[in-house]
Amino acid sequence: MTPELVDIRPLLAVLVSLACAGAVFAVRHRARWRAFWSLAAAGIKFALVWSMLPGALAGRVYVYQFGELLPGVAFGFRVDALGLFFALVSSTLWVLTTIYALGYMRGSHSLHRFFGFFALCISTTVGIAFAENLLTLFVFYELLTICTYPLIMHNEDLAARRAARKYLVYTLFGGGLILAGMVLLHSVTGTLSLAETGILDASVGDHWLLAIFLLLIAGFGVKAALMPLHAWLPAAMVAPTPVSALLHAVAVVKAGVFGILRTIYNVFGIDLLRDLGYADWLAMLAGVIMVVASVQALRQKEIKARLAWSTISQLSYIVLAAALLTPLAALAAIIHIANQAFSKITLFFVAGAIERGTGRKRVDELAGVGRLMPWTMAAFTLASLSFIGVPLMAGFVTKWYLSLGALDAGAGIYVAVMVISGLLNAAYWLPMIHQAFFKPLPSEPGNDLRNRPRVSSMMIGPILVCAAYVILLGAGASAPSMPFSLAEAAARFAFELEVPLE
Amino acid sequence: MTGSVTAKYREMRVNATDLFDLVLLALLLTCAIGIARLKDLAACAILFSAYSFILCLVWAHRGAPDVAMTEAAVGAGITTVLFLVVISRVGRREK
Amino acid sequence: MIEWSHWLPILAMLPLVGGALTPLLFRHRPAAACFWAVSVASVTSVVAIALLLRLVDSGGFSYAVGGWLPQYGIELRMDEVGAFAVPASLLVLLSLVFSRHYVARAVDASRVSFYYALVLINLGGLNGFLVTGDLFNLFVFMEIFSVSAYALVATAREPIASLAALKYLLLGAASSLLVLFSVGVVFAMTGTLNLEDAAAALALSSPMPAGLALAGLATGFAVKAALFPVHFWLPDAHAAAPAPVSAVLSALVVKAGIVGVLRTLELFGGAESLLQPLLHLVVWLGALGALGGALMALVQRDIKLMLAYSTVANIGYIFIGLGLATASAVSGAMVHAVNHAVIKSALFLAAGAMIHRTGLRNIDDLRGLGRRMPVTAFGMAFTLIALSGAPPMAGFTGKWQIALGALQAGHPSLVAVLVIAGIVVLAFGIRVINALYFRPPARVAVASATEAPASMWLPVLMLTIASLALGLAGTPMLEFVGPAAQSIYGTLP
Amino acid sequence: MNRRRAGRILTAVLIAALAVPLMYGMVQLPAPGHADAPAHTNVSAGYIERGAELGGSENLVTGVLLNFRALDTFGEVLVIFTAWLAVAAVAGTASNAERDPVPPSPVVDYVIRLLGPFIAIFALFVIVNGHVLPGGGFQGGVLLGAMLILLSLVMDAETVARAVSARSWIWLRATGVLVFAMVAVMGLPLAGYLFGLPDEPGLRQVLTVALELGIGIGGGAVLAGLFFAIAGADRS
Repeated sequence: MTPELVDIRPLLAVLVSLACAGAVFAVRHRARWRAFWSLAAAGIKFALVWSMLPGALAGRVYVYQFGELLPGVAFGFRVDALGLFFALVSSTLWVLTTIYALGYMRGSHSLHRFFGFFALCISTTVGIAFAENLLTLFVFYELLTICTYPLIMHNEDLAARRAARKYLVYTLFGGGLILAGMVLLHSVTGTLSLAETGILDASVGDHWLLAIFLLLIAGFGVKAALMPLHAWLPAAMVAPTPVSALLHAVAVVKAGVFGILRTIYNVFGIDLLRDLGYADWLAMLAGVIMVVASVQALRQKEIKARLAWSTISQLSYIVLAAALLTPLAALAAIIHIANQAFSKITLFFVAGAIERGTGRKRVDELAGVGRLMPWTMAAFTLASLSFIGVPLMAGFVTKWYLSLGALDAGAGIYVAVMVISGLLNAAYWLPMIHQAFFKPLPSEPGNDLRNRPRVSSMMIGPILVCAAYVILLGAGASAPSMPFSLAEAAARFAFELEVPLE
Repeated sequence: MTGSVTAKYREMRVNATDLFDLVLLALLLTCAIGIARLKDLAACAILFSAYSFILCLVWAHRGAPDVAMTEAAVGAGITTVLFLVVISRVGRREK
Repeated sequence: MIEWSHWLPILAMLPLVGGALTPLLFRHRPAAACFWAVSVASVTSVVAIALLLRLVDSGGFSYAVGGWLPQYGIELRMDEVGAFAVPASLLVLLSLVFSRHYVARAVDASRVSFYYALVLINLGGLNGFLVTGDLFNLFVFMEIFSVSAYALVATAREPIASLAALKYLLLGAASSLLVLFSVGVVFAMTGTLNLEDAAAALALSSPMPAGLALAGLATGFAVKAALFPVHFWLPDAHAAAPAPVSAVLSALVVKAGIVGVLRTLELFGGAESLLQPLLHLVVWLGALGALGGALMALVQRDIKLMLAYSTVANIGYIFIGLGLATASAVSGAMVHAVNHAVIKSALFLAAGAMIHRTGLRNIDDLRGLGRRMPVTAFGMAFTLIALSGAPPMAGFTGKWQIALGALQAGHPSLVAVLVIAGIVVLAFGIRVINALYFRPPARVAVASATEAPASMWLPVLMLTIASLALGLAGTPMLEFVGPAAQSIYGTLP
Repeated sequence: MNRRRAGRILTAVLIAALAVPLMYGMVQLPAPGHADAPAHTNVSAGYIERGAELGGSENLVTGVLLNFRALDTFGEVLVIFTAWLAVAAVAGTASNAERDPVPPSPVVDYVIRLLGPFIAIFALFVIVNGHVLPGGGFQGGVLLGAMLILLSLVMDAETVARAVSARSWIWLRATGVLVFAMVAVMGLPLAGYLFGLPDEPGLRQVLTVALELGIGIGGGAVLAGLFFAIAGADRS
């Protein structure tokens, strides 16, 4: 039994950004106050979430309940290892993204709306992470959909409206699937709790189990950009860069992946899924997506589109790892939430900085940018190396444990798939780096990049911190008190193991 | 002997009562069909008044004088006047 | 010290007499008439709440009107269905507050007192309808709220309003006749008009005339409730009426039709073989209504017409719940009736405030209003999302329970219907939100609009908050209606 | 033309389809007039047996209407009043200009003027004697209303409407509701229940007559009001 402690910190962590959103809406056009509130809330939330880490590592579980939303289904928070890990990632990245956004968004319109909904998004993301049961999770999950909508819509032009509509259609459809799955689940089990290692059992009947599995996985799969439900993600790149960061790293896709992990580890449970064999199909799908999305990324000419397809490919790593149903693969799945997030956010930040600094958006326009923005491009290099899977980088850790997990599961084929994917990754990241550093700046008349606007240090700073963290996650993964140990705890819980992995 | 005659007489009387009702109901039906078919609104109103009056007879015959009175006053009286007033304002023919 | 139960007839009498007095006392003083109506509605609400507390405290109770015992006299009773009088009174109260400025523009000054009188009488009719335990009395109160509703639709100045009211009147009168006829049949079969006695007698009676009465009552009340194939009067009437009236109609008057159906089901609860086919029919008609209403709402350009069609959809949900006849589905349907009432009146009032300020009712014309009328627009956006059934807002509880009931009854396809309809509702909700917040103003009236007066935005805001609070209070509400939901169908599973 | 014909046939078929089950159901009902039909044995028997005594009026119908089922009657009175409210709230704004152009013939004129007072007296008789003989407030009220309407046909709706001030008209129309409500409330101290009539025969008689009068006057005024509203003579 894990000791459960009633603690108000989970609630506070959610409320901080909610209050921040309220304050941001209240101060309206006073930029200084807006910045102050955003940063203060980000800092407080960061502190709150990290303060729960030692306790969680010591095996404590913090809970906070409001009461019942439906008979037998409470509305409450429960901070277990997996949830805290996700919350750590998103609250840490919120600090960085806020700083970056303050720089990037300067001079844009409707900023109070932007920062207000930004804060709301983080609030709901932490709510998703800490949700005690599937219904609470769903509440925040749908709120996240709604709160992201104004952000994607931010530019208010035709492209933005199209992208936002696409996003909504997909995610609402996904939400509907989850809702239907939840109703089924509740009607056969009478509970929606996420505190157990599986609330379903084989007595429920095969067709019900299959229906629940399909509904939940497909429903969460929409936000997790599981092909063929991914089309909203490349479309949504029209949004401002901080929003892309939010979508791809901090909140949205991660919420979808988190939902899939919850479905696998907490709703079905490892043992049941292994008996049913559904996970094999999911793994196969993930393997296919991994390669297809990488090929697609290779074909993209715009930087952000390439990044978007890369996200789709990277997310399928997590899904694959989770679907392999071995402890080490589970560890890979969980740890990759952080690894992918930090690497991808670095890339998006860099793409945004390049756009701001030089106005360039396309892959073939990168020539010479490395000389103009050396620090930025160095960070870009680090992050892409991480994706390729170079040792000492964050991405390598994932691939290492994923390979071990795949071999454990007797599915060596996925190691091969991973290698192919890694090669493809190399094929689309390396040329960009090559262009940026080794090609001379084209000298176009009338477009002298040497007199370009200076990129604000509020954008460069977060980029460098993120890049540093990519190395830290890779090189110092197993240092004590790092999130890594938390991920390990989460994996141990899912497999009901007492001893450390490895 | 007398008993059976009384019974027979009674039966006949019941039959006569029923017959009276049947005639009234037939008249009612005729009026209703007429109202549905006529195009002259004023004629409709008058026929409606007749309908109400027949219904009033049915009530009275069935032993409900209160209802009969109401039917006579409201159905045959007031409603007809109101219909006629409205018709005088909007024209007689159905379009 | 007056006996508690005396307040039960007063619940209906107060607004009825108060309404009748309004044109007498305040014919040429609209503001005073409004104040009077609001006061009467407030006192009625207090009475209703007190009765509810009493009900929660010590169970249902009844009142013998005139001191005559039930079979001879009329029995009023307070039960879980009658408790709907609380939201009814409160919603009418808020609509009356809202009316203060709205009616000044939408209704002729000389008729404003009539308007308030009709609203109060409507409330009295609703309250009486909810608490009566007598079949004929049910019909009488139905006539009161129906006749006042027809008139209220017609008070709007737009020319379409009188046509819509006429349509409503014709359908309504036909359905009333059907109900009256069936009441007569029930009386002929049982010799009593008391609902409980009649139910006991009907359980033993021969199927054919009982089936006739059941069909008549169900059809009659279904027309009042705007169930799918007989819903076509609703969109026009609800869209054409003055906005506060639309709120009352959509929130309460159609719900009274549903209460009528509930009473019918209670009446025939013992006659299982009759009820079963009807319930099946109701489920599928409800499903068609839910989908059709939602889709029709999606293609509307007029905001009030859109809301009116969404009422058809929600009535569909409620009928699905009633027809499924499992405890959770029926309690879900009952809770959804209340929750939808709150949400829909918030929406109609918000739409009314927008129309009042801009004179525009086309969704595309309302572009950019979000910045001009922040509170109203927020209320509308929030309740639109609540309407779709997103947790933890009020629309969710009922739909969830109905979906659970559908699974228990072995109809998984109904879950799909509910989910799809919910998504469609959210889709048109988003369309409105888009127009309000993410598009530049297209009309001068919008660009120069300002926030509605407090008498308008305050009710909207209160209802918005209520639409969240009721969602969070889902469990106590379900527990409250639970016993009633279980007992309505007698012996059914 | 063809479509219209098809529509008519369809309507006829629909009506027939509705009528058949209705009739079949009606036939299955316990026959009216049979002594053992539930309609006669259950509540009605009680009314007939002790209704006159308990209800306090020799005319059973009045007893049932004003005493046993007073709430229903109150509701109906209110429906009538609401009907006038409805018409007054809706009709008549635009139609003030038009007047009935054709005056009735002198014979009609004379007869109606002559009949007027008699109708009024008869109406009063019907109202006041409602608790003994068939009749009562509703029937008498209709007679009163009919008189007013007939008079306004020969005089001019406006003239009749002006006989009483607009304010008083409204009070008259509400008489039924108000008197009924007052009697209902008086039931609380007198009989212990709302809508109760006291056991003391004299007092009960007085209250019954008051109720009948209220209903009659209110009903008559409402009917006249409906007519005035339609004829455009309602001054608002």
